[in-house]
Amino acid sequence: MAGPEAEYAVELSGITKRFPGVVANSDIHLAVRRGEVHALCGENGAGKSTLMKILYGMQAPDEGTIAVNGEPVRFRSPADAIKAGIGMVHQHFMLADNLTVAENILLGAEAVHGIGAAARRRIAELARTVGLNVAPDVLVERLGVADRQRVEIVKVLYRGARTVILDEPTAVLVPQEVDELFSTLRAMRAAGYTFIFISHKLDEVLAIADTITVIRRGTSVGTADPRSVTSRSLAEMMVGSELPSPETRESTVTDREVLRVEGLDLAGDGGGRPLLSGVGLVVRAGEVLGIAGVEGNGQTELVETIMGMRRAGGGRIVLAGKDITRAHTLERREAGIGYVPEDRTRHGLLATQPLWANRILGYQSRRPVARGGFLGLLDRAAARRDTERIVAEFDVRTPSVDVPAAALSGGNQQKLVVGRELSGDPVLLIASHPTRGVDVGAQAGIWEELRRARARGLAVLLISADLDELIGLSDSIKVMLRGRLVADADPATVTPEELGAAMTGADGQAA
Amino acid sequence: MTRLRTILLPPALAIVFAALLCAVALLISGDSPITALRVMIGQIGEGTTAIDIVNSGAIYYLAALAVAIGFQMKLFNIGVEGQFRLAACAAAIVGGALVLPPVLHTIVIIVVAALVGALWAGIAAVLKAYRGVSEVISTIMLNFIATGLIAFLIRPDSFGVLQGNNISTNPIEPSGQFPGIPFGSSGTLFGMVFLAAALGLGYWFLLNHTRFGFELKASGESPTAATAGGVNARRMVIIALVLSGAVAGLVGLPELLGRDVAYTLTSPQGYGFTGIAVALLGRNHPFGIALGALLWAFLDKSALALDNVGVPREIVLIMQGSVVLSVVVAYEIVRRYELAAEQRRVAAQLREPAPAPVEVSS
Amino acid sequence: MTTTSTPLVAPPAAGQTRRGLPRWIVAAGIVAVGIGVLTLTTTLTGQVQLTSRGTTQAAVLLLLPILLAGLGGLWSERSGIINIGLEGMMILGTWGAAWAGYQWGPWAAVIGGTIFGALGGLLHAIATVTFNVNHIVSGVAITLLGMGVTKYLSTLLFFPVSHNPRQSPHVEGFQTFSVQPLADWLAQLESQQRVLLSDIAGILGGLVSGLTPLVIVAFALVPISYFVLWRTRFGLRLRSCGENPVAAESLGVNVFRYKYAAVIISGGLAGLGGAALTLNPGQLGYLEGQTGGRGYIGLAAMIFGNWRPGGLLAGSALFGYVDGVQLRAGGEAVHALLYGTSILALIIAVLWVARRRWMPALFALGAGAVVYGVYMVIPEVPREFASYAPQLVTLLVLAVASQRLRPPAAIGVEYRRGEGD
Amino acid sequence: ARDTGTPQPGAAGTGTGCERNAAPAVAGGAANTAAPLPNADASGLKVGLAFDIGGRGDGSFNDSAGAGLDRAVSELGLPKASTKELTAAPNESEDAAATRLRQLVTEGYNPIIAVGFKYATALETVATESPNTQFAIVDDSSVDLPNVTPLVFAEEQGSFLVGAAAALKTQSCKIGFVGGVEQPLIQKFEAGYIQGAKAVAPNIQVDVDYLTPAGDFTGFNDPAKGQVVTTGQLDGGADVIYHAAGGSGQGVFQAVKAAGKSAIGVDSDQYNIPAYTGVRDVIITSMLKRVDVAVFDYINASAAGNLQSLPTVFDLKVDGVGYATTGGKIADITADLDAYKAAIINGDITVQSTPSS
Ligand SMILES: Nc1ncnc2c1ncn2[C@@H]1O[C@H](COP(=O)(O)OP(=O)(O)OP(=O)(O)O)[C@@H](O)[C@H]1O
Ligand SMILES: Nc1ncnc2c1ncn2[C@@H]1O[C@H](COP(=O)(O)OP(=O)(O)OP(=O)(O)O)[C@@H](O)[C@H]1O
Ligand SMILES: [Mg+2]
Ligand SMILES: [Mg+2]
Repeated sequence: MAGPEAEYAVELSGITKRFPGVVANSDIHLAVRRGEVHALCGENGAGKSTLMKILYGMQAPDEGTIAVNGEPVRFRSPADAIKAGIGMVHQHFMLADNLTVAENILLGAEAVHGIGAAARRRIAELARTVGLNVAPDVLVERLGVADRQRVEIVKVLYRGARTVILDEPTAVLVPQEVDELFSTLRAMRAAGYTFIFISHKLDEVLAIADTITVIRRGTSVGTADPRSVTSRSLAEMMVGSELPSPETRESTVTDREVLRVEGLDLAGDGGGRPLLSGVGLVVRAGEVLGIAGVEGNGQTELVETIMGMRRAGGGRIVLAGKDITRAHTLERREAGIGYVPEDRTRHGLLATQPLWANRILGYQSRRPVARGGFLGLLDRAAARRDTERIVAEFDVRTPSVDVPAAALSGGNQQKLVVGRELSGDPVLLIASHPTRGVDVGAQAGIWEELRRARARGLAVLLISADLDELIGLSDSIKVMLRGRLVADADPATVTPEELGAAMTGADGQAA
Repeated sequence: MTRLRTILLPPALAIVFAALLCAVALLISGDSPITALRVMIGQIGEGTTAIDIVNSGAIYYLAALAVAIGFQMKLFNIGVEGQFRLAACAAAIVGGALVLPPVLHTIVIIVVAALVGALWAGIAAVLKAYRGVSEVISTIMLNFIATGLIAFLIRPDSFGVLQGNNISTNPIEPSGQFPGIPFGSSGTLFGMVFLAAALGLGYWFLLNHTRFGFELKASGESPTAATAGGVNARRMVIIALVLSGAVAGLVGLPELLGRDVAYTLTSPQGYGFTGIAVALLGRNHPFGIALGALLWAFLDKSALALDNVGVPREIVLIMQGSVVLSVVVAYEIVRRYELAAEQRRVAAQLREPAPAPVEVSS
Repeated sequence: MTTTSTPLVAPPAAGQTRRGLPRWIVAAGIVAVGIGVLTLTTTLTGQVQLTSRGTTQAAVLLLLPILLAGLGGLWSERSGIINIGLEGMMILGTWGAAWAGYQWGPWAAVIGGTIFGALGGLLHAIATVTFNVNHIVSGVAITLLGMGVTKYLSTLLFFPVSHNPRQSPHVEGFQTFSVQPLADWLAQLESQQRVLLSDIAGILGGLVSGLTPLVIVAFALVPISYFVLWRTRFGLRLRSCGENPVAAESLGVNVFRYKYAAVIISGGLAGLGGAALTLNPGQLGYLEGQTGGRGYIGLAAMIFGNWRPGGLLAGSALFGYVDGVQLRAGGEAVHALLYGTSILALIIAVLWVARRRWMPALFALGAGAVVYGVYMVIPEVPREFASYAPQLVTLLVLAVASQRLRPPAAIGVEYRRGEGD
Repeated sequence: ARDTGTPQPGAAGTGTGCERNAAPAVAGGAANTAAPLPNADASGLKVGLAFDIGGRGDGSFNDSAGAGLDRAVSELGLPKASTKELTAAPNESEDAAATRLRQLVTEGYNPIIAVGFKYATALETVATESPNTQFAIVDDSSVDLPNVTPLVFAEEQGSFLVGAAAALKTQSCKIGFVGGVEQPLIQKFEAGYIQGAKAVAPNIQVDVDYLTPAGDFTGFNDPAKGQVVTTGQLDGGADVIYHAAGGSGQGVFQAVKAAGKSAIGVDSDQYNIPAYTGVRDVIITSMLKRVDVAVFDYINASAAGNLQSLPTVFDLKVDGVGYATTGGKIADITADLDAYKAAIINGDITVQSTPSS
């Protein structure tokens, strides 16, 4: 990959990209030096992903130019960008579940080393460098998030990319995994790779970046030197407001039990390892119980079992004194459970339906959005009104409540879901990663709402991969590993590192 | 205004395009497209054609409604064909055997038809919900099996009666028939046309104003989100298919109760497949389906008129196929065009105030 | 930080593969069980037609168009495009084959059918890939167009020669041949009336005699499709478009091109299925309506086979076989098949029990008992139902075996370039 | 399997097991058919013809009806321009059939001939509306109106004769019948065929199969099924196969040709159909259903204003049904067949129109 030694690996200037109704990028400038880790910061919807997709040839800019190694280029498709030595790890995994690891990596790059033994050798080599420890014939659907992330990176490297775009690669990783990733990045930087790194976690940005470019509302507002800025000033640059913190103030925990789970078991698919075994916990009114765990250790299943989306193999679930183990999801919701799912697009929203219709989801049998009765009449006017209330109270940025949910940015979608789930006075809120992928401003808003509801006596079961958030919001924390609750932690004293160690079983417990 | 244009422009474009295509085909085979067009338009005023179009339209409407109910949930009920035929046959047998006072007799026949249709679809529903059998396969198979079952039912030693070279069920007494509205020499409008319209209205209301409709659409749009929202996916599959089958069961009734009075070997077939095309043409919308059904019926009758003047009537099939295809293509083209227009508009708006990027550096 | 501890289970070996036997052993097992059940049924019911050479030959003849249409469905759906228009493409294929075959002989018919089917596929690709038309809409429209266009063309081109607007002039088919001396040896073995041996000889004998090149081509296309789709770069890219087109695009795969290729090949295969209908022994050429819904059956066979070539072969073989039995030997043989089906249900129940899946086991057992009950109660299956025995058996097998079907993940999904996230 | 397809000893020997009765002795030998009406002048008529599905060129009864019309044009002075032919579409509803008939009425055609029993209901409606127009309907006698003339055939009588021919020709004493769709009309063919065969050889075996049950009309259009069914019958030892399966018949002929056995065609003289040239050497005879005769006679009677002269059934006596001899394959047995024919005409033999089983 020897090219003329220009100072900048890539240089984007005057990039403008318009979507119907929005200008995603407007006259953006970005210059990335060879061999640096260049961070890109900005609130949700600022236009980071769009800019990167343009650099990667997935979208064509309306205006502006791109130069790679000082040479002006025009990318018509990712194939062109790949040829120019650019690789991208996307914000959302770009993996085909039903193809094997090797197939996912080889796809589109069959010409590099063929599809035979040579290719496998090369994959094995690269897998070692990024710490990917799975057989190449395994279907990707069987991998956990961290491994998927690694497969994504191997994919990029396999194509011989020298400039690698990482769009929010750490959103789903625990601190240890982030550290591992960073050491890989540093080693590769030393070997001459260039990285463009996007993250909402500003301390991470400060830890890894050599240069930071900040984007606000689609334009680049400037660059910052990570050695001289603090995360606070960086956040202010991004959103023009103060950096929030998830600290809980005084405890509001009461002794009234809201949720009691006893000995919950859940069998694995096709008779595999049990997904949950003997899980027991209690959440009281006014309490936030945090569950820490690396993804794939049963948190999702725990939540879905409590919600009735999966049928427990054994054990009991009691809500406010009432046994709901056999109840349907809707009955559980009617009994007062609110649910912020981990994946809002899969479990929280109807993408093509307007916001007000999304307000009805999960509440289709209850006032104010439904009149009930034999026919189960809905009250569309009331649904619209209540959606407007949520939009106002939770600061959902939308032109109206009639736009489809898909038209909202991720953060705004999340605010809508949280607002909906806090409607109708729930007694228990199950919140999975409530601020994942949400920018700092929106994050603060969601935290504030959670605290307020807690003060009113709401019990919260919180699952989060963001350990600062978990520690900051929870009144107590349990650690989940391979379908069991293996440890308790006190949020007042525990550090993210300790928690991370317990989550991976690296604190001496694990085999 | 834009909205109206987005809705009406595509079908208009499509019909023009399909007509052009057919004109070319006609020219190749040496016929005059002008004559064809004149005959097609002219037929409406002749004989019973206008009424026949509405009557057939009502039948297609029912079939398309049945298909659309499934589509709302992304369920593809190819089985409307078998459901309607079996239901019509069973309803004719029951209706012909019963002696009941007028209105009651008719109601019993309608209920039987709906039940049989629902039952037949219910087999596919149960297999889908409990055994994971794709409804596409099961309904295809059930269509064939329904044919066998009908043949069995109307055997002269079962419920059939020999009528010359035909086999027929016992005719339904006038008390069981659904009275139509006679228009003298222009024909008789089936009474069931109004029932079909009422069902369309019911479908629209159910879909947009009730919990059931909401859950149906939600399951169709995102089964995962629906489940998380407390919708019982398995139950919805069953209800949607059974309901679709019940409506399908009514498809044969306008003719049975309004004209034919008995089910015979030569009773019409193929309405189920027409229903699929019409539902898609009408974008599963109750009003759109109505227009689609009328258009389809109009084209169908055109085949007769064209044959009468010696123009090859295969043109009608080509026209139907190309209308279906070009309507959807036209919607896409118009969508893209408006997207581009919107983008230009936004760009123009933004160029005026020209926001200066803030330079911040630290 | 306190640790409440429950002993930890050993970590799962990362990336352990799903336990189970290699696929080919499973396939061989299924075939063995099938033959075993048939032999048993033949022996116990005396219905010799169940395992005769003629029945196998008939099955081959009947499954051919279904298999080819199913392969067409496979190619298209693996790339993410639903193809309900197979019937229409098949109709185009019958016409194209007759038209070319009438003028230039059977091989030209094969090519003509393929090309005409591929044209239908091209139309489907234009509609679904370029214009994002709902795949089902386009499929339905293509079936209508197929019927209309062939009628139109027949009147225009065949009528002057055949004096029949619904039929082509006589199209010369392929000469049939047998694999000798194997065929004769098997025939001899079959006639020795030995339990099991004669049955197997009958079944195999049908597979090696009365063949046409088209049969060879069609059967060869099964492993070829497998090889191309699963073992080559082209196939990998094509399948990736059906699993996650956005990911494929992000890796520089030209999704449009692959989808186009897949759907055109799909149409070609369906057209070849049409050619099989025109050229099979027993056909004189094109006859309006001769596809009789076989395109839809092909689609069903493909779903039955879980979107895999081997499964598809099994699905169409099951269909062709039962159809052959009912056509050749009628209601009594179908009656005997009921008996075989109940044995099969019992075997499936045992398999479920071995996997400790009680509900499906119970279901299979129940279904088996019902079928056996029917077998005992009625002396013969009425002709009306016997005619649809293939459909009944397919439905029954699906209901009892209840496989977990896995369609390509992005099937039927509209795909627009550059709009993924 | 333990059966190899070759006829097994004991089942039916080669000819030896087949005991044949002598042909009935009838005075006069060959049958004397009814005297035809003299040709009338039809130049003043406007004749409309509504075909069943398939229309002209179907090589079957539509074609035959067309031939009747053509003969009227050439022999009765009916101007070609005063005739009109319309054709039904598959799966159409009753109102389409009615519309077709009405179109003819509106344009002043009189008489109007509907081909196929599927027109019965529509015809009843239209004929009631237009009492001044004369109608005829082929294959149906259920419409009881003064202005409707049924043109029905004794298919069972013709089938009797070809059944007798099959029994006379079989070597294995086993013959086959392949019906397209199991419906009453086709069952008439079956009934006559079996009766005719048994009349010749009482212990003959007749293998009867239908391709599809009633209501599934694909059976008339599926040569692949016709081939498989026929091969099954041939493998079972049958050596003469009679089909009444419409377009599926080509599959029957192909199978018979591949096995080197004999076949019997239906409706028209299928030996002469262009599409069947390649297989015609196996067609020993065809059961003729003279729709052309009926149509011609009807037009002739209309022109003469003497509809009463038409027979209630077109049977052997009026040459409404018969058998073909083209190809000369049954030259040796025509004497026997004619004896049976005479016996039927005399009333010595009554042919059943429904299968006895
Ligand atoms: N395909 C698209 N169609 C329409 N609008 C789009 C599209 N892609 C992006 N946008 C809009 O462009 C803007 C920028 O989106 P982008 O994804 O680049 O933001 P981002 O900075 O990556 O945000 P986040 O931090 O949440 O990932 C948003 O307002 C978004 O709604
Ligand atoms: N087809 C589309 N039409 C309209 N808007 C779209 C479309 N596709 C994507 N978008 C918008 O583009 C934006 C970028 O999508 P993306 O999923 O990256 O959002 P995001 O803000 O980055 O959310 P998250 O942080 O959860 O990933 C979103 O705001 C989404 O609403
Ligand atoms: Mg982004
Ligand atoms: Mg038989």
